[in-house]
Amino acid sequence: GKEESAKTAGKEKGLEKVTLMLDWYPNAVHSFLFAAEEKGYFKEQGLDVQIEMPADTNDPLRLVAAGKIDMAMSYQPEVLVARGEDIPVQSFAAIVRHPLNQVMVPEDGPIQSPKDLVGKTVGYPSIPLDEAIINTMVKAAGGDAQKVKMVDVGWDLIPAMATKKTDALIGGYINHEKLLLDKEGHPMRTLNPAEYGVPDYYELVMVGSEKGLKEKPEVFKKFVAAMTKGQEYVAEHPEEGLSILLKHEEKSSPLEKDIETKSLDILLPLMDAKDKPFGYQDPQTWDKVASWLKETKVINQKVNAEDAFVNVK
Amino acid sequence: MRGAIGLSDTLMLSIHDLTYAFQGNRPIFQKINLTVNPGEFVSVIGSSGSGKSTLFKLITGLLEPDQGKIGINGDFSGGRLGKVGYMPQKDLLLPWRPVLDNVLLPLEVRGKKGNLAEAREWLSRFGLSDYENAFPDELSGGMRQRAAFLRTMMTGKDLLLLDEPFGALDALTKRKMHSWLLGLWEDLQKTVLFITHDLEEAILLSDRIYLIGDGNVQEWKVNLPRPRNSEQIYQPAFIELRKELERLIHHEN
Amino acid sequence: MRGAIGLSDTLMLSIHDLTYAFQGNRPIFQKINLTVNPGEFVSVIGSSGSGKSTLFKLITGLLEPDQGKIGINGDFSGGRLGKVGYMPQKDLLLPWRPVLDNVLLPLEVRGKKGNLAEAREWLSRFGLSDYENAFPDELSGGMRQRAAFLRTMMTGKDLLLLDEPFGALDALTKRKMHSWLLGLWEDLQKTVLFITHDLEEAILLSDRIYLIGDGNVQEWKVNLPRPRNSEQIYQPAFIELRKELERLIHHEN
Amino acid sequence: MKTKWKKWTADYGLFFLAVICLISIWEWIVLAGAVPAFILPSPTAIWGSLVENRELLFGEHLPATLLEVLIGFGFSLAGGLLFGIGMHFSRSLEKILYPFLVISQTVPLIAISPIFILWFGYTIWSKVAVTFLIAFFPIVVSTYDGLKAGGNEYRELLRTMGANRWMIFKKIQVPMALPSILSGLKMAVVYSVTGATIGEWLGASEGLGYFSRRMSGNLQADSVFAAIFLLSLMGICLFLVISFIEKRLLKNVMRGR
Amino acid sequence: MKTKWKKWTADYGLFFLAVICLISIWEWIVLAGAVPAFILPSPTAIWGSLVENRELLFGEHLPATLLEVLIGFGFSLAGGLLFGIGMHFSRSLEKILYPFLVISQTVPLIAISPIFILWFGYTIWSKVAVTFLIAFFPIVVSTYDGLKAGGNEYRELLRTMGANRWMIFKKIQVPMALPSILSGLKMAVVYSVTGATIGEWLGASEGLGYFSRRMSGNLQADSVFAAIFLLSLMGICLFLVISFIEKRLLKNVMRGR
Ligand SMILES: Nc1ncnc2c1ncn2[C@@H]1O[C@H](COP(=O)(O)OP(=O)(O)OP(=O)(O)O)[C@@H](O)[C@H]1O
Ligand SMILES: Nc1ncnc2c1ncn2[C@@H]1O[C@H](COP(=O)(O)OP(=O)(O)OP(=O)(O)O)[C@@H](O)[C@H]1O
Ligand SMILES: [Mg+2]
Ligand SMILES: [Mg+2]
Repeated sequence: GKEESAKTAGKEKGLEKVTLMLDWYPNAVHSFLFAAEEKGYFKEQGLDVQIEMPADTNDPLRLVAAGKIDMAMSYQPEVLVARGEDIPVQSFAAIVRHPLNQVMVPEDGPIQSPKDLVGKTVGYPSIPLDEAIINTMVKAAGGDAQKVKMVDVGWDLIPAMATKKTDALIGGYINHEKLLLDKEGHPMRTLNPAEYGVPDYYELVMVGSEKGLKEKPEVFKKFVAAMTKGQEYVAEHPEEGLSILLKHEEKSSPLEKDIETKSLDILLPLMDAKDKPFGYQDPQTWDKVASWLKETKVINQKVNAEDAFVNVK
Repeated sequence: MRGAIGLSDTLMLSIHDLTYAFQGNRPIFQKINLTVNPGEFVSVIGSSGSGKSTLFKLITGLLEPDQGKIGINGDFSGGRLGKVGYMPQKDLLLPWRPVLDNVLLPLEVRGKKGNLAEAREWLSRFGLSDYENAFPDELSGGMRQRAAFLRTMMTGKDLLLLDEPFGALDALTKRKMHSWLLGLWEDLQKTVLFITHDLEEAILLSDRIYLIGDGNVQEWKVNLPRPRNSEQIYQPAFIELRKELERLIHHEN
Repeated sequence: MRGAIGLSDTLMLSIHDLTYAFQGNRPIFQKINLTVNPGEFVSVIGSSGSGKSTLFKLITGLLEPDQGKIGINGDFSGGRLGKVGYMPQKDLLLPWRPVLDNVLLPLEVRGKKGNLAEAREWLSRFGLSDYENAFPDELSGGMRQRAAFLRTMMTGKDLLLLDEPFGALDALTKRKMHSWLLGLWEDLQKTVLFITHDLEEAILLSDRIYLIGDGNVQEWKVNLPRPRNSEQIYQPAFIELRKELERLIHHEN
Repeated sequence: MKTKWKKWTADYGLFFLAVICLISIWEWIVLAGAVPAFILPSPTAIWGSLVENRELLFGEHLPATLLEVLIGFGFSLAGGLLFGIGMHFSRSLEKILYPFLVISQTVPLIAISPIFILWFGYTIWSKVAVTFLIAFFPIVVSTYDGLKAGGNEYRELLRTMGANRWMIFKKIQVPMALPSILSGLKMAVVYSVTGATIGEWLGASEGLGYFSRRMSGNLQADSVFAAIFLLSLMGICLFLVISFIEKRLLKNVMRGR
Repeated sequence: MKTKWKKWTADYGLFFLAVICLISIWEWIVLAGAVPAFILPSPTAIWGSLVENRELLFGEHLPATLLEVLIGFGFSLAGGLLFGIGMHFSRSLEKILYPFLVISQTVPLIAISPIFILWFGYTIWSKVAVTFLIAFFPIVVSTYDGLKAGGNEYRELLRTMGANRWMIFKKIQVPMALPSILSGLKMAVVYSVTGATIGEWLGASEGLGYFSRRMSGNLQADSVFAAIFLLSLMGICLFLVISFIEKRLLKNVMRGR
């Protein structure tokens, strides 16, 4: 029903159709998108945005590159990895400007610093990037990274921690997994990679294909303008912003209000670009992240950080 | 007589120098010759395992001869499948079809709509009218064989190969079938090749008898005038014939 | 005579006032009585569909009577399954077993190791020694029936129920089996209840004959002295008996 | 009347007893805290979520999934029978197809999910395609194997009647293959439910699979299990439908076997 | 000698022709850019990755997955036969078990994966459990249906010989059910590969499923497809093994059917 009405609406008013694939299912971090849609900011810009959900966190990048969808949400390091594999994508806006993916350990446990991970098991979803983060953090804290035991926990991060199959966890978000674990009675302490030698990277970025960005820059410009207005609205009225999201999701799969509220509380400061406009990307950050990924051999040497992003104005 | 009932003079079945062996076994037939005239009733007898059923499978075209030729109605060339009516030794009624549908099978196979009234008429002549909707597993052995015989009749072919059609019939029904066949079969304009173990039956019904054994065939003419009737079996002449045939068989082996 | 060969005087089989009907059909038997003494050879004849095979299924215990009692060896109480040797009308050889294994089946079922040498000896007596490793679908109809008969022998039971054991045998083999049975069977100390369609066979082999028809049975004593031999069928006295029996059957129907 | 009731009790009484026992034990285990409720919620919690989300579940997600299942099963049935019969008739086709069939089953769907999206987009057809991919395999195998199984003597008889391959196929082989085919269909209809669920994970905006995945991400185990309950119920009902058809169709075919 | 070669060509020639055609078309499509190489890599790229990673793939991941598949299939075989036979012998057991069987197939694995982790941890047993869950269903259904199919008259004959249920089962029903059971086994062995792959996604440190997921996370489509290639090859080989056993076992059983 929803899709159809959007389509017919698009036809009626001669709006430009744009498909956007989220990084994961809709949650608090996407409030600005739903606000922009609900408040008509997209329409104002002549856009009809259709929002899709991916099967797998890697799908959005590939489908954008293949031209199947126009834009996607992904992760800064992932964009660089993709470019290393000759997947022609570029980031055009930074959404969450700091790592959400942090190491979690039980609050009442003995682990205080990455150094204490030595000899312990760390659960992770088998992504090389997570390995690199742990390595860098342990090394920066003065431990022997070789002696950390990494255990692949598949797609079930929470049960791995909650049932004490591992001592620590990487791959979970402070605005989701941590909140859920807290709620289930497993309070977690978090160790921020940015404090232990990992560059302060952008967790979530907006991605388009090189071709799309070159051929239709105005569409992306309009989109950024609309999403900026959406984010402004959410920042000013967090409660209303959230309720737009909740109401939207109510129709298919209701979200838990208290979790999402806390999540948005955590997110809003991390999304704030301060004196720069929302979505602005700092070339220096891209450079640092790229060199760190090269150092840790997550990506090969030929990746060029400047080509990986554009700031659409 | 044949001319009178409208049958041509071409041989209905002719087998020339037929040789056949199952893979890896010694030959069952070695250069045998056998003919059947139109309108004739010919019996085949022989000890168990001598190859009677195999001969029938060769004639129907289910098996191909290693050497020699088999001709139906003078035609030696083409395939023989579908040219004769064949009643196998096992009844092979389809277990999932009621009797009536089993009997109509040959018509179905040729894509014809079965004439229900006619089929019912035949069923009652075969003493099966109460069972047209019964399934084969609800029939007695004799009923099954009658149904299989009727199915062969329904193929409408001129040459019928019957592999022990009356083997499982009780004495009375068998006698009735004999009388029925004798009384009716010239009207039917059928030619019959008939396997039996019952010497009496063979003599009573046949114009000629082929004895199969050790890869050879031997012909034996039945010198009894037609029309015959089933009471004849008690006549001394008949008993004499039977003794003679029995002696011949003993001698063969 | 019976005492001499060590058989007791209890009735081997006794059937009292047996009534049976297949569900929804009219009764096949109505209060019939039937007895078989130890060492006796009794034939059962009757038209097709009269219930001969059904009677056997009742005796073996595959079916239970609606009314009346059936006793094996004086025992009316317990189940009858496994108490008699039964040869069904269809051969029912297991298609995936070679002949030898089929014949050894009754021993296997009772958990005994088969005596191979003995089984082979029997196979050769039945003319099957060349086929012990052949599969049923490689046998002729007559061979299959012999194998099934042998399988029944191997049950080792005193009372054998044979449903047309010689039905598919050729004249010669049948004659041999008759001679063999007549010459040997008193030594075997077996009691036989025997279904056949062949009146000659029934007279030649039996002490008594039961005629089944219309839900009733009728007993007929064979007044021929033993030992008998298969040449007797041509004797006038025998032919007279046969005619008499035939008249009785006709009268029945 | 009374005997019917008795038969029913004999047939299903034990099942319901088992279910009640199981549910009680389950409830007790969760209440006692032996298994965390966010991993395995208690039956009462599941029931609660079912009632709470009834409009969403029954009004939107259940019909969506059922539609995918039915269309997917329909295609599987047609495709499976076609392939099975084709492979039976043509030895070359069999040699060509069988490896691809096996490949189609061993390729992890999640790895090729972008291909599905690329080809079918976010329409119902991507879900139908996944359902087809999963459900048609048992139908092909059981049709092919069923047709192989049999009736040599009957076939010969029909050949002597002048029957062509098609006639023999229709009159002998199909009836003899039916038990095997229906056995395959029973599996396939269950797999169709699985297929639709997986298909919804690859990209959907409605359906019980979508709902359960969303709720699973939110750690709302009771809602996840409410959806699973409905999926299972759907599977059982469809299975029973095929079983019923099986009973009707095989009534005569199973005679004398 | 010559006829053997001829037979082989007739049997597999077409298959190889089809494969070569398909691979050529595939290569051409990717080279022409009709499908991006990061979604569907070209056959040569897959081959390259296979050669490049050969030590890892053949030395570590393939044996790991194969072990899981074999253990899982072993359990499925034992469990499937046991359940199938049990259900055949006991009507109550059938009524109790069948619904649970169907439930076990319709429950989305992703939703209950935490339970597996809870019970089995990250050991090989969690993968074996998933494999079992997926592969035992076709074995149960085909065993149960196969045992139902038949041999009434043979059974009666054995009963008159005084055979008990067990004897009849062993001597008549097992041989008659074999074709159906083997049909189920062929499906099950293929599903075992799928099961092990999915099991590895729940958390593993080796195996082709693990490798493919990891490479997918790294956006290395060619390596993903190299692993898939090996998984399919494993499925086909195991399938052929069962087919071969089937041929041997059924040689006599199929007589006269
Ligand atoms: N399962 C069954 N259900 C219903 N009726 C049956 C069933 N089996 C046999 N009948 C019927 O019972 C009657 C007796 O059958 P039975 O097989 O005992 O005959 P028979 O005397 O052995 O005949 P034949 O000499 O032809 O073998 C027949 O009319 C048959 O149709
Ligand atoms: N498929 C087969 N493979 C090998 N040998 C076979 C096959 N079919 C039959 N035979 C053999 O061929 C011979 C002749 O068999 P056939 O069935 O023709 O005999 P028959 O004369 O009809 O006997 P009966 O009167 O007992 O029916 C037998 O020795 C039999 O073992
Ligand atoms: Mg024969
Ligand atoms: Mg009978």
